[in-house]
Amino acid sequence: MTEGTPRTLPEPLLHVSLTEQPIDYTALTERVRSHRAGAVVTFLGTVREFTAGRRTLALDYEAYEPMARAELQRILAEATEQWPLVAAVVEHRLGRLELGEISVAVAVAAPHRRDAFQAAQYVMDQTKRRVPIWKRENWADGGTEWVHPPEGMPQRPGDAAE
Amino acid sequence: MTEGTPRTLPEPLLHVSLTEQPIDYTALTERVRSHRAGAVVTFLGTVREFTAGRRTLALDYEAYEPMARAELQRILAEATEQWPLVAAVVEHRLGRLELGEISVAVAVAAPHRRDAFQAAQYVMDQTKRRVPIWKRENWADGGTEWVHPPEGMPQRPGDAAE
Amino acid sequence: MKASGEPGQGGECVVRVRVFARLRDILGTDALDVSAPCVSPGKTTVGLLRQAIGAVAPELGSLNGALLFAVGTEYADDTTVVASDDDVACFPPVSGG
Amino acid sequence: MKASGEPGQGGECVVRVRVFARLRDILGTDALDVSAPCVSPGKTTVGLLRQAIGAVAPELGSLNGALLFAVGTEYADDTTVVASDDDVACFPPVSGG
Repeated sequence: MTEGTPRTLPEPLLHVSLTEQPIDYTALTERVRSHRAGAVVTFLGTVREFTAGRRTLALDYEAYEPMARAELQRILAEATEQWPLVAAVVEHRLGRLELGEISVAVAVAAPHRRDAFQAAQYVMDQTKRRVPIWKRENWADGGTEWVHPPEGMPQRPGDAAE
Repeated sequence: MTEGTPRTLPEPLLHVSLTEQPIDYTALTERVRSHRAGAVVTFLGTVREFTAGRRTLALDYEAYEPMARAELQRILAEATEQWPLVAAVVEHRLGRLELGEISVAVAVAAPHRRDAFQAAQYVMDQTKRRVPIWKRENWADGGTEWVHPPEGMPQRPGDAAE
Repeated sequence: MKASGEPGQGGECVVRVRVFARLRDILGTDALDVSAPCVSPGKTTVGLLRQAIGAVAPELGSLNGALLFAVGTEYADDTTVVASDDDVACFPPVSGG
Repeated sequence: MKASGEPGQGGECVVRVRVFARLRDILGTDALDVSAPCVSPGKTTVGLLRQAIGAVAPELGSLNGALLFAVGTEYADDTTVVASDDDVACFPPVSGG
């Protein structure tokens, strides 16, 4: 937390969404902007063409939706406990995504930039670690493959702090 | 740098601008998006209403323009040397800014999110530390005041690394 | 109630478990009724469900030990007690983002 | 050439210095011609310019020691040698962002 910021901010605005439609990150960013915030950090996860040298055509995302929403809400609440935030929102896309499309967007507003950066990173790290969403690769060289973290990665949420 | 990313990326796209017009951060973000990037981080600095309990009406930004552009270019080049980036852009607004308006925008795209976050933070930290731009507060309770870092802050660029 | 993880009451509980992603593809269904020993009337544990799934689907191999469970919308561990009518989900390590 | 920071050649160099922000407000101008001792023909140093500005504008007080200098579009320190026709700028600590 940045020193000198009183924890007397009004309750931060939080928002979670799962959607099959393209994510409008400008609308999401506008939602967190405020006269009380000096810093806004927006993160976009996008579908990358190459992973370890292998070419992707598209990704399919699937979620356990009620739990994914609940877990995203908990992650935002944790972020607001750790950093003084004005607003924090996260949207995750589901279904078929083509190259370059946005799979996840996080926007965080805070009075000071260090808090905004740290909170946005926390939300993304925890989202990838804990939220019950899975992606399946559709490889250019044929075949599909569910992506699961490699052996040796923390597999149970909460096992390891980053 | 994230392990496993070869340093064989094409030359990253870099772009610097100083402008008296409102910053279009969506255009800036679209400029860095790429099939080669899995992560895009956009930072917006916005005019905050309260600073240490005192209310701001507006800010006036002034630059030593040729040097500010050169310094921003150097900062982006340093970022591309430290992290594998696909693109990095920065725009700084000059002139009179009202509450909530965007004074600076940075957008960075990278294959992996940790690199994008770290590079965007580096660009912002160095911009605030080194780029010859100054802001003048127009206080609600009257008077104007140039903002200069408080005593005890590193005043000479390069004196302290963050 | 006896210690969880230890079968009791001589009976079997049947719990409906929703499954996702690669686990759903392997099992060929998005939900299955898992029969596991009761630890008290109408109750079993996540650990016993995991063992029962491994027994009916030996093709899971090492994935079985990596499977995550949720009861309601929260993560559960092997000691979590589960009632037959709880919303239980089981899935491989997550990969969103 | 003599060591920088030590006056030499007996003459004075005049360097045009652009000033910004609070420094411009204090001095009431956006550029001033600063006369400082030469360290070689037509050359002086940033440190000597700083001393000369402090002498003509004692109202700067402790700001003088915090002033930053640039030659061309790069930061310079007190030992940097400056030619009379260099683009020199002088300003308070920056506050962009």
